[in-house]
Amino acid sequence: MKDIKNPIETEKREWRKQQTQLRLKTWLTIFSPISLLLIWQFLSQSGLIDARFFPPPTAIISTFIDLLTSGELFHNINISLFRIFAGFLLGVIPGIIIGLCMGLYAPFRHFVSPVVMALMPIPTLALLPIILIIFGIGEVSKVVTIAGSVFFPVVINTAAGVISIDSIYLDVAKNYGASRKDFILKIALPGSLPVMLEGIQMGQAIALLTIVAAEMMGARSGIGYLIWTSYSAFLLKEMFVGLILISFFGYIFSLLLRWLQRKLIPWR
Amino acid sequence: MKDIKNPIETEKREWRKQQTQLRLKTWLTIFSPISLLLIWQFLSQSGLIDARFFPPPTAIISTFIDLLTSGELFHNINISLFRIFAGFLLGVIPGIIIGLCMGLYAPFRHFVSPVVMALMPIPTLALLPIILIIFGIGEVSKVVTIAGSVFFPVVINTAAGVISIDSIYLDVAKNYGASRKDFILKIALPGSLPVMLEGIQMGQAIALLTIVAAEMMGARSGIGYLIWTSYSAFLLKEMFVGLILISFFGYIFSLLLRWLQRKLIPWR
Amino acid sequence: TEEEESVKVNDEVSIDNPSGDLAPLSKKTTVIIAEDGSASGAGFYIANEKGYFDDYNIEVEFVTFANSDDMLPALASGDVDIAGGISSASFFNAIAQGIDVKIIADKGHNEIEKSYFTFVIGADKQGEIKDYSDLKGKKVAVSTEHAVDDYIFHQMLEHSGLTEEDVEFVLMPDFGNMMAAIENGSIDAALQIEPLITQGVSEGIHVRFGDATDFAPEAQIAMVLGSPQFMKDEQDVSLRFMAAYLKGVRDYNDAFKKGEDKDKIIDIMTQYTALKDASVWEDVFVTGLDPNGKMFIDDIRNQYEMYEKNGAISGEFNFDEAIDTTITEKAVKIIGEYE
Amino acid sequence: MSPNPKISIHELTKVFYKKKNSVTALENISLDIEEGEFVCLVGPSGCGKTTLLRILAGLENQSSGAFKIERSGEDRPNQSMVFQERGVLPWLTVEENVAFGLKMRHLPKSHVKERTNYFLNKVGLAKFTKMYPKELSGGMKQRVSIARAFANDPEILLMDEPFGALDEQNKYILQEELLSIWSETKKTVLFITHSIDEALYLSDRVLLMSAQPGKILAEIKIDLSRPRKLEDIRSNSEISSKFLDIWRHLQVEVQRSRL
Amino acid sequence: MSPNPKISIHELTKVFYKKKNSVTALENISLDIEEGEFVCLVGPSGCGKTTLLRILAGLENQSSGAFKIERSGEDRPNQSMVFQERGVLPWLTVEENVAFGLKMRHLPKSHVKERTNYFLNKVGLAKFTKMYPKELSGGMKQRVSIARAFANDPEILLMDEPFGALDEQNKYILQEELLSIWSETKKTVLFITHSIDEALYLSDRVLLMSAQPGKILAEIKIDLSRPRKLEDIRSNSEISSKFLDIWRHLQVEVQRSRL
Ligand SMILES: Nc1ncnc2c1ncn2[C@@H]1O[C@H](COP(=O)(O)OP(=O)(O)OP(=O)(O)O)[C@@H](O)[C@H]1O
Ligand SMILES: Nc1ncnc2c1ncn2[C@@H]1O[C@H](COP(=O)(O)OP(=O)(O)OP(=O)(O)O)[C@@H](O)[C@H]1O
Ligand SMILES: [Mg+2]
Ligand SMILES: [Mg+2]
Repeated sequence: MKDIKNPIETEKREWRKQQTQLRLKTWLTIFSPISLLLIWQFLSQSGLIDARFFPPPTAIISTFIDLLTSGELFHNINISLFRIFAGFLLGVIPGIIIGLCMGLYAPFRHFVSPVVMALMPIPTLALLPIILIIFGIGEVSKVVTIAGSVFFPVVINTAAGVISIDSIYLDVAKNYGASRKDFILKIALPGSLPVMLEGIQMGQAIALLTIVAAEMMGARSGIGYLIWTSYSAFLLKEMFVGLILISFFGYIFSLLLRWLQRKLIPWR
Repeated sequence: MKDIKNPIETEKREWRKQQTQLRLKTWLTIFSPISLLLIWQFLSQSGLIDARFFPPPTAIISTFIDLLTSGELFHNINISLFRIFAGFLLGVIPGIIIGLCMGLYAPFRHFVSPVVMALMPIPTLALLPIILIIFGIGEVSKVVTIAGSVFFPVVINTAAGVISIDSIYLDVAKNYGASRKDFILKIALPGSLPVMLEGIQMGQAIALLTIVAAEMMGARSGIGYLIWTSYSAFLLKEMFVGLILISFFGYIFSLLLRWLQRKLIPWR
Repeated sequence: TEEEESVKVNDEVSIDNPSGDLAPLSKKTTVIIAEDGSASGAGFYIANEKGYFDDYNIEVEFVTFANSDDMLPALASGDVDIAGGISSASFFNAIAQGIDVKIIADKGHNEIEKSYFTFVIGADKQGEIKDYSDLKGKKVAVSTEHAVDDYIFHQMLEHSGLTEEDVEFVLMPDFGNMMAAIENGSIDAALQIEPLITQGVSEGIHVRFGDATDFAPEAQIAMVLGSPQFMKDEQDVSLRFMAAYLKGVRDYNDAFKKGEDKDKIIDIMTQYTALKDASVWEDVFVTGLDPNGKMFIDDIRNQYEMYEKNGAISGEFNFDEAIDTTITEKAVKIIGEYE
Repeated sequence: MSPNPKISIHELTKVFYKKKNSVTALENISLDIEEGEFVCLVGPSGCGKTTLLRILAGLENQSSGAFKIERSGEDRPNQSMVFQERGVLPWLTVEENVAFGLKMRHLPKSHVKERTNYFLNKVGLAKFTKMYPKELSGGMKQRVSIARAFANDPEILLMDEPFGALDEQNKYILQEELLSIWSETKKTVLFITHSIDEALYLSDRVLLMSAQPGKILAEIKIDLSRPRKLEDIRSNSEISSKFLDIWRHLQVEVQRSRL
Repeated sequence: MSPNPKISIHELTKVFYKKKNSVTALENISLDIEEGEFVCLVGPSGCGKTTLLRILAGLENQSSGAFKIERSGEDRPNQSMVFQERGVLPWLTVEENVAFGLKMRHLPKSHVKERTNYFLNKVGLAKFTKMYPKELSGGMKQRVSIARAFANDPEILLMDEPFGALDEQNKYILQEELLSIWSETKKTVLFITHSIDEALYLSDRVLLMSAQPGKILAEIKIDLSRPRKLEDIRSNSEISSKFLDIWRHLQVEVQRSRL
């Protein structure tokens, strides 16, 4: 038979233990990439991995600083961010509109979905020449490349979101005499928002994955351009700077989207 | 005041009306891609779009038949399917294992997830050189390219799936004295399966999107190879045959996965 | 033909003009040049930096493509006016499909014993591979199939007495990938290009293996291509463009062959290409660029015939129509022969 | 029966037809409900109670027969329904949920505001106006649902087991509140429940339904004075015998539907 | 009280502590339950009933105090819990769910099979063995949960509002079934409910809990003979007064917890 005294003290101690564990986990999260970098540094400097192909992190950082101070990097980042944002918006907005229409009008859905399903698996890389023919070599074609790959997850998730709205909410709307417009604005849009935002999140990830492909044609700047021209010229430090930038922006964007999610669906 | 007689007849008529509508929708689904192809054919033949870049569907089909009868196509399809399957498995299996570990062991999750998050946004295309350095130019590197891009959605969804298991099921397992092994096999694995399968579905889509990139290094065959060499040689009809094949296999794979889903989660 | 004559070209020369020859265009005209970031665009870069285009009131804009095949649709649609490309089946196929692109001037050939585009072997393979015939059973990476790379590869095979079956041809569209593949032993040799050759040598990854001029002394590697509109309808511009380009090429030759003003030229090259290290430029075997824009047309024809023989050409066309050097010749006449 | 009942249902039949297989959910339901009456519908699971309510609410079409809801002549909606717990829209705040019906009718803002606040006060949610449903307990969600229906000021109120998922103590508190609002507004209410105690406590009349196909088996008048107290009901032997009456009826029906 | 009760709880206290803010859920609960007794725990929402059960089930640790479950010496688990509706594992069939506890103990296959079938028959699910929970009604799911707990043959059974979400008719059928299995197996049961009627119908003893912090306020012995019939209970005036007794107690507690 166990017997413990002083209930509040016991729980306080328990709670403190948990707090320590929580803090430990936060430390692990910070420690993990740092330790990885340290191992990389060690392996690269000691020659256990080929430093020509995997330059040590310190060398990459110094290249990063060089590029930064020369101002070149800012220009590349700016232009790529513009392309990503523009492409993202150009993919997301029609995605939401068409997705809502697909969710709301069954005949439209049946008409459009086979086309969407057929186009979805086609790799962006393979579409570059066609995009180039239609949109030329300017900014438009880069933005379209990104938009095209963002579009599919958004349209599919938006339609799925509308369809997945619990039928009881449709009954509520009908019972309280919602007009078509009210139904779309008050039921379909908010009801599909959580699933739609998952699609947008996926679209954001894909936008980043596509930037290198988008900047393979007719570009003179951008992070994707930096990555592949650096690699073509075997400037691996510069290439790694580009990769790290992509990864960094991936992190920033996912934070932004999570913030947006909290703002847009406070009721979750 | 409305007054209708013969209840069963009324409902039968209503039901027949619905059946007709359903059949109409099926027709729409078939009609939509066909009408698109007809429009394309018309535009291309009438010169409203440039037939040099968008050869009419009939020309593509005849090229398709030529390639098919020459046997060349079968070889390309076989090799690509092998790469896709192998890469898919090589991405999915570690994805599930690491995802389960992440879901089950919080410290492991905290250690691994920043690395996963940092690597995820890096485009496959940019990783080709690194894969090449590590895995050479053989089949392995193509399979690894695909595996690498399949891995991320699977690992993230599996971990999310485990975490999202309703805590009441954990209580049930604990209350009935489940051992660690039993817990993993009877609770964690089946409980995370629905979310995990969504990740696998996403992985399948990504595997197809990656085949062109994968077959850009040292390949001499495959659908991806067909697409970009056809394009490089300006043989656009052959390129379109490749694109249509990709789209076709995308459809087949998603059917396969939906079948698998029904088999694996009959309880949904 | 009649049509050509109907285009009025202002080709009066006056020493008072800013260029010392042709009059500047009355309206500022932008010429878009497609590049793949290679050093063979030196003529464009130098002409731009030295103001030769400015003299004619031409403004140039560079756009970069991953490779020269991607440029063809842009060139055909008139999105770009000038491209630097290699001869390839795709180029001839495009022409056969009605994309009327012209080959107009030299943009790269190997200098004897100083090839910028030649074979390298792994640094650790030097003992094993001493002669071309030692490539028997080896893996050799080539960046394209049915293009000049392939052609040079076949010339090498012929020279060494090997057949296609003797050597394993590895298609590797990216030159950077070849470095990685040689380093990890995936391949034994590669048809590599400068400045990656020099870089790889200095990093101990590969070594030069003979010289491409051993077996293909007169191979035409890269060419300046013109869009149909640019060559036909805008001859005022294209003539001036070519004159400026050739001036740039001549400065380049002055620098690398005669050592005149070399620092300035290398400075320009570091600005425009990915190779930012000026000292490495002293070591690279630079691209040969003919100061009069002359090409090895017979060699281009040989290449075409090889692609056709290998079944890579689909459709019919007249080879001679693909080549149009009249503007180049006219420009040389105006600015004078190079000595 | 008065010559002009508020709700009159005449030989209403509902058949669900699916590929050769037809289920008769309701059969020849005839029924009159007076203005201001509180009627409870009790019956075994699956007997068609929800189906009847959904037909009255216009969410489903009857297969034959007819019904009529007498209009008072004022500009008010025919009916409003109180759904089970899930009927509160999760993406609207408490306030927006209660105002939902009024906003759908595009009434002037000030009017919406006023009525919303009035009923929020009535159900004791004035302090929670800006909260989302996820932050509310089950009982509070049902309060929102009830306030929404009453705020809409319909001719009649339809309630489908609104307190089914609540615990007994909370259920009692909400029942009291419901009766208090009802006695103030004098609305006609048709209320579905599984709980005989609830029916006895709330209604003027209990309608007993048979198992599939749903018919009205019997009706029992509850003429206890109002306001009622649970104590009175539990200690009243007449009510006890009515309870057992209904209980036995249902037992028979439940047994029948299980065979 | 016998000198060796089956469950003995001694001054059990549970505090939930979170960053400066501590909630005392249970305070000095002392309690003995005899072998074979059926005890119901009734109290206002949030008074700590679930918390007490979870501590006994080993799912939560007490902050102070102790409890003991007397072992019979045989190889059987200490306790099994019947959770609310969601406690059935959705990815296992009816059969696998019932066998879950036995399989976790790695008992021989034939034994598992036999006990599973026995209890599936007992709760009338023999025809549904291969079905998944999604295909079952709420009542059938609770049957699975009860069969699982009994099949596990534990020293004591802990039940947390197992019938809370069911409609009254189904609830009554399950209560009958539960009593029948209980009278056969003579297990010791600690049963949580919100329903006074349920407590009166099922238990030997009703424990009344106070609102937060949860203490045991009173206990009421129900010495009706078994098997009981609902009719007897409803018409028995002594039981009616016990109902009102408990009702008033709870009213006070509910009011107190709302202030
Ligand atoms: N949309 C539908 N399609 C086919 N059958 C239906 C449909 N809706 C209801 N039914 C059937 O009609 C009958 C009555 O259903 P209803 O939901 O009205 O019962 P209920 O009395 O409300 O039951 P409960 O008390 O369980 O809510 C049931 O047999 C049900 O299976
Ligand atoms: N994990 C926890 N963390 C913090 N507080 C908790 C936790 N679990 C329960 N509580 C608090 O303890 C008190 C008792 O909760 P408990 O769930 O035991 O109540 P209950 O009697 O079962 O209520 P109900 O009848 O609504 O199920 C409540 O005030 C609750 O907020
Ligand atoms: Mg119902
Ligand atoms: Mg509880």
